[in-house]
Amino acid sequence: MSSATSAVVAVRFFGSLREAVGLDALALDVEDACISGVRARLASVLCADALRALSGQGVRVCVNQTIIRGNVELRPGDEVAFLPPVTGG
Amino acid sequence: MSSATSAVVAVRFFGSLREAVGLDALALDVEDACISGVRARLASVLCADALRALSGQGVRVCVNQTIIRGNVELRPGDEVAFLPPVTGG
Amino acid sequence: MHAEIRVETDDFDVAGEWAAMRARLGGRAGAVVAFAGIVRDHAGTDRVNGLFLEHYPGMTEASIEKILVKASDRWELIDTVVIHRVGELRPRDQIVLVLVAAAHRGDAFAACEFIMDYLKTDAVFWKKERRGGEDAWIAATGRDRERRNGWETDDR
Amino acid sequence: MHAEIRVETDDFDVAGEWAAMRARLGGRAGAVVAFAGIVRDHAGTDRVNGLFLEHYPGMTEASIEKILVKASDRWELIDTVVIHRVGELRPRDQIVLVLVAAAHRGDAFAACEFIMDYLKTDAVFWKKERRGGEDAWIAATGRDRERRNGWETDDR
Repeated sequence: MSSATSAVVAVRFFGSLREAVGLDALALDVEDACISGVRARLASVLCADALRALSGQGVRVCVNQTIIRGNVELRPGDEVAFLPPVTGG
Repeated sequence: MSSATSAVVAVRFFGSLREAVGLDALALDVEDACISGVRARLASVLCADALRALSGQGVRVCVNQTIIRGNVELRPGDEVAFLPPVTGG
Repeated sequence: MHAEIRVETDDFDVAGEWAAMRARLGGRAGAVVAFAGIVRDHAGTDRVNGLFLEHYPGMTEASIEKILVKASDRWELIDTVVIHRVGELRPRDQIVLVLVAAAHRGDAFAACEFIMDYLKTDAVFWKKERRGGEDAWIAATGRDRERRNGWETDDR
Repeated sequence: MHAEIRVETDDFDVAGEWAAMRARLGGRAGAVVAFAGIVRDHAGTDRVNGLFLEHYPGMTEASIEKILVKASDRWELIDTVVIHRVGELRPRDQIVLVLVAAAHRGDAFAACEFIMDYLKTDAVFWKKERRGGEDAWIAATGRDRERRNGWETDDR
């Protein structure tokens, strides 16, 4: 599957990011099925403060519960999550 | 009270010493009311093996539950105990 | 090794968990160590009114499992249970339970403390503290990080 | 600090002791650590059929109290309970319970392990082990002494 393909992915936000975004999950139809595509799509729906929070220091991106670095391709049904630094238990 | 006074004291034996002596406690009328007097009196009633055990390495003598060193005077009703090295819990 | 991980909203029953572990143990186990964390009513001089704990179902359990694998690579363990609560918690509530059984007490103590130290830094939880009227998302403390990092160089 | 010491023939109830301690704790306590020692069915490769533990009523409790005083001089403790069984014990029987509550987990873990290490060497007990058909009075092990002596120079 090429990164130019569109896909519907689940996007989730946790902790302070969930509060900043005001949502805990949304289904997003991304034209460019990759992390950059998700960020671009989020830029069209979220406010500036929320976007700043998602790019904040220590924020990690997971695909299907695995932390990834940089841009990766996504498939339909993938779950993308934005995690602020964990507090621990 | 002088050490030449007689006294009835309780003598107790624990662990391997209790087994070596074959008794856990006895009331002993000692003429010379001190630890040496107790040992002398025990020598008249216990077998050689038991006496050897009471003088064995690491054996401690307590008076009224306090470990003592050397000879000390005793008063009527004092409790003298012979303790083998403790095992811990 | 039996290893059990649960992340739940409800309070846990230490007695029940302890009894269940004991029932699983054979004659090899010589030591059981249990740790329960309780929400304190103060953090330093600030009064704490409550906590809110959030987790990522699946990923949180996986992050705890990694900790248990690390512990069982390092010590001879027979049985481990980790129960962590999430949601709204108030002072005096139980928040976490770690149970470890081993043949020898040194292994059980070290593993239980290790698991707690890693839970405090590496487990996927987000914690919001309510101090007075203020709510704030908090971070793992420097002291927690030091404790965790101590294990990386320490061969106790 | 609440400190409780019991030397008893009967088995103890961990759940009951745990609940009683929790009921005593106020909002300062953040950590409870429990250690239970269990009689193992083997010592090295030898099968152990049982233990006989003897104590000196009064002196034994005093020797344990000294250990608790040492621990509470060293760490900030809120509550400590030590229950030690004596008499005939068989493999899988519980033999000792140490419960420690503190504001911080580091204190609770260290104190609980310290108390156990000192119980193993300094508490006034004599232990006879039944291995196979043989009964033998045993001594504190070199390893136990090393663990205890580690605390004398260690400032964990």
